[in-house]
Amino acid sequence: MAIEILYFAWVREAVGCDGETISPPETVIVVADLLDWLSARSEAHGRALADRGRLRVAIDQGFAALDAPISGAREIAIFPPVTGG
Amino acid sequence: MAIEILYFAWVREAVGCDGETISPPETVIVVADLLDWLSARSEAHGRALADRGRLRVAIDQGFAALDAPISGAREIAIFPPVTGG
Amino acid sequence: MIEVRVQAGDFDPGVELDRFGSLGAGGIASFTGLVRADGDLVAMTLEHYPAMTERSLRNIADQAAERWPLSGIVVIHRHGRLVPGDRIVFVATASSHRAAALESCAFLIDWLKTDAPFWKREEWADGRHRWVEAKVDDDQARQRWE
Amino acid sequence: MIEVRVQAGDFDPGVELDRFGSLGAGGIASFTGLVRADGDLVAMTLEHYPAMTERSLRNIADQAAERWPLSGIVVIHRHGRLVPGDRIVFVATASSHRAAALESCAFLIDWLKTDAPFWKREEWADGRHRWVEAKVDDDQARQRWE
Repeated sequence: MAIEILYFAWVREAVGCDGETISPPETVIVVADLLDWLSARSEAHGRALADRGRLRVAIDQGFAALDAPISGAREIAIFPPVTGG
Repeated sequence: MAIEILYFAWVREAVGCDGETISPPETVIVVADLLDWLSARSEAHGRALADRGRLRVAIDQGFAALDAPISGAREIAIFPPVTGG
Repeated sequence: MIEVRVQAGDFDPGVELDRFGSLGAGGIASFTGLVRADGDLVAMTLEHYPAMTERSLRNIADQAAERWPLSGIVVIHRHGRLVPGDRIVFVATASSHRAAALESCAFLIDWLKTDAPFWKREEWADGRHRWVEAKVDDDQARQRWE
Repeated sequence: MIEVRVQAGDFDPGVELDRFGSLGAGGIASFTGLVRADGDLVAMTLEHYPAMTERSLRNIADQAAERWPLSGIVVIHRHGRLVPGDRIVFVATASSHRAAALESCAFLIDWLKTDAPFWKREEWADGRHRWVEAKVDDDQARQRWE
């Protein structure tokens, strides 16, 4: 099924777009797999997603860990640690 | 030397006046002596000043303990524990 | 900026907070104490010791200024007769560190409760009146800052 | 009363605090976060994740309501471009216990810093811009509530 990917803050700037609609293969099971798969899409993706320690992920608007399964997700957001407040 | 005594809150109501000017004898050395001496002035004084645990004292606008000397004091206030804020 | 006021009239927390806006601090904490809407409570009269009050508030504010990096402190305490919902006390602190602003605000109100010469007298609907008793809790709250 | 707002426009802390006056609580604590007047900082732009933001603020407010006996919680967070001195965030809590109001206010702002999807981008006088890095301090501040 198609998943909406969203990028925020410097991740958005580094990837070069706000988001994209993707249909990853079945081998992409957890968040970490998704980051690997997205990294291969372009050099910009590769650079933006290289340092996992500087990334946070939300699945359907809830924070998710690297080992969280993405099965059934409609929207996955990738962004730096938040800095609001 | 004359000392101005001030009463506040229920101590004021129990004594029956806002304050009075006194000239205690030289045997009145510390705060506790003063309370004893004032207690003897009237029945109302005696009742108002009976329970030392419920009284606080300030000498010249600074909190003072029962064993604080009153020598040189110009104004001594006697009142319940504070309840502002 | 350290400002201490003892007054019968009301104050406006919004105006006080706005004045902090120009200090350039990153955070402003405030605490407003009000007369509780407590069943049949009709009014509360705050008696104080005028010659000592402002001095004691200033002393408490100075202590906060020594402990935390604050760019502003405001302490306002009312006296006289107040009714439920009326504001009694206001403390606000400004700092570039949010923890400093919040902690010093808690410190100020805890110290006010035990060190400022105010006494509250409650009037109830049945005509009784009662001097509020000091709370052991308040002494404990103050002691955690020692 | 739990109220959460995410908005581009400014808000008025005084108006928010006044609305609490009618709740009958004894104490109201508030924290206002502002853009610091920090040397050559020209502006700060707050980006956020609209679909997630309000939900995460509401979740944080609900957690505060579970932990403390509060009669009111207001959380307001702005987004968009702000200049030094502008208000960014406001949290206020009302309770009959002053410690509950002050602690929950600290809790809310600590959690906002780590759990609300906002990102700050600074613009400097020399034309540089910089995404603010998350602080280890903030994670530690949040962890003390676990």
